[in-house]
Amino acid sequence: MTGGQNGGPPRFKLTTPLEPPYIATARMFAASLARQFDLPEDTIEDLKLAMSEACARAVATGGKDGRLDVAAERRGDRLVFEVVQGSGSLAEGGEVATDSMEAALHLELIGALFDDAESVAGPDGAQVIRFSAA
Amino acid sequence: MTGGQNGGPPRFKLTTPLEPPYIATARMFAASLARQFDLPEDTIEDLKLAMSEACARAVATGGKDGRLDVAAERRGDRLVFEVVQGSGSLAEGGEVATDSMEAALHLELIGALFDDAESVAGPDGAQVIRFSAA
Amino acid sequence: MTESLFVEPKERGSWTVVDVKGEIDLDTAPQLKAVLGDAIKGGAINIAVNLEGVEFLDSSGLGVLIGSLKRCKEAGGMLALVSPRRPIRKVLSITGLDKVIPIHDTVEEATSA
Amino acid sequence: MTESLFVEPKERGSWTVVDVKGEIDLDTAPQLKAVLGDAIKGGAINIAVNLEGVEFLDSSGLGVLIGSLKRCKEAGGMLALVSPRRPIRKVLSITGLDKVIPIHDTVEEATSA
Ligand SMILES: Nc1ncnc2c1ncn2[C@@H]1O[C@H](COP(=O)(O)OP(=O)(O)O)[C@@H](O)[C@H]1O
Ligand SMILES: Nc1ncnc2c1ncn2[C@@H]1O[C@H](COP(=O)(O)OP(=O)(O)O)[C@@H](O)[C@H]1O
Repeated sequence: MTGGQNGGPPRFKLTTPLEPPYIATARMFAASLARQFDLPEDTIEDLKLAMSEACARAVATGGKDGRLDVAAERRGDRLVFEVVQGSGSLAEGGEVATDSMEAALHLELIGALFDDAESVAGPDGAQVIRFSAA
Repeated sequence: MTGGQNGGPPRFKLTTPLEPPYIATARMFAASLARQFDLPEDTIEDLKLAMSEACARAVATGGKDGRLDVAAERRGDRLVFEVVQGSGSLAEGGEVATDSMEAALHLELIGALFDDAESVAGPDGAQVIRFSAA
Repeated sequence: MTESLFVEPKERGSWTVVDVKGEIDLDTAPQLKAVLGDAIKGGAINIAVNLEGVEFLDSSGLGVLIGSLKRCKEAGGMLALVSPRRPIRKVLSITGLDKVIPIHDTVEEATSA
Repeated sequence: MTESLFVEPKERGSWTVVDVKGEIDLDTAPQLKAVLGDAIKGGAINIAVNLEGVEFLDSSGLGVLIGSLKRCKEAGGMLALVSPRRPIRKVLSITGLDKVIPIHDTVEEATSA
């Protein structure tokens, strides 16, 4: 997801420390943008859940540079979200103990909520979870 | 306000297109962080108002690179916010017509709400409105 | 817009009551301006703006209220506010607008003034 | 934490009712885990988790509920959920947990089961 003044439409970004309290901030970020784009309330709830799972997984995989990085962009009639993941294995889990069932659930839930959900390599090599809603 | 992994405590950043709908997103960003830091509800309301005024002024002054840039950081027991301003005069106002009374009110209100409110030159030359709460 | 700003003018004797909801900022203030402007164009001279459902209001909203107050006064009428929440009372007080625009606790009180 | 997660266990016959409020995620799930764990350590074997006041719940919360269900069952008891909101019903259904954990509309229904 590139963009901004010189590369396509303006994009949205949120950065916080990679810590559990700010997962709520990321949910609010997603919900706020979704409201601006007039997405239905049910879809907003799905986005909050997918965002929460993607952020929990970012924490569990160690994230990148100690930051939780979330981006969003409008593409046509869709609102696309991206959450930067770490390269740590879920089993390692950093400081935050993540039970293996929960770890598996993160991606499963995101995929169940959004058909186009994918885990891709971002421009700088970091793994990114991407999903979109309309 | 510098920081991050290599320069002090982790910081918070929000970037959106420089457009009125996303002022609400900036307010919720401020409110969400303030809640995580356990600030009192009255202070959270003051922060929302100051943030809204600083963002409205960013829009009125043309902002920077078409983006609304908000940062926050914890410094000791205070939560510090910064909102990047444009170099445009308020009278010009870009596309968004800003009545002159309102324009004067932005800074006046922020100053009335937060004693330490200031308008300073940021590291890259951009003007920044800064205020903090505890 | 953030919250749908539902606005519904209704008549109460010589007063027009406008119920406002949601958050009023640079983005949504133009909607409030349009509704109050339409009411004034439609002949309303005494307008009670019911802020009970307003969760947020900044200087953009104050600008609309002041502008509409002016137009009501020019027409020989008045503009009053009803039941602003605490944070909104505070911004009205900081700016001194609470001395310029009457504030009432209920619509009844405002429209029987 | 985002929303204060107010949790208050109370007795209803052979059931312990735990009222939960706020948002349950990776940040706040440990609090829920602690409260349910304390109830179980205190002798509760049948626990009704009242989710009526819960605005959000993700897999971190589901993990706590499943873990607590297991512990209740091991003690010869049961764990039931009361009045989850629609989005929470959805996540329970997506994960198939609605087939594993009984869901009731009211505390009365849950505790008289
Ligand atoms: N991906 C995006 N993210 C955020 N804002 C966008 C995005 N794309 C467009 N916008 C904003 O929405 C407004 C309208 O967008 P655009 O699609 O270019 O025109 P229109 O919706 O009128 O066809 C513009 O002001 C633009 O800044
Ligand atoms: N400016 C800041 N912004 C956001 N989070 C911070 C900031 N400073 C510290 N933190 C986070 O808060 C936690 C505790 O911060 P710190 O002040 O270093 O320790 P403590 O509060 O235990 O004295 C750390 O995990 C750190 O990442």
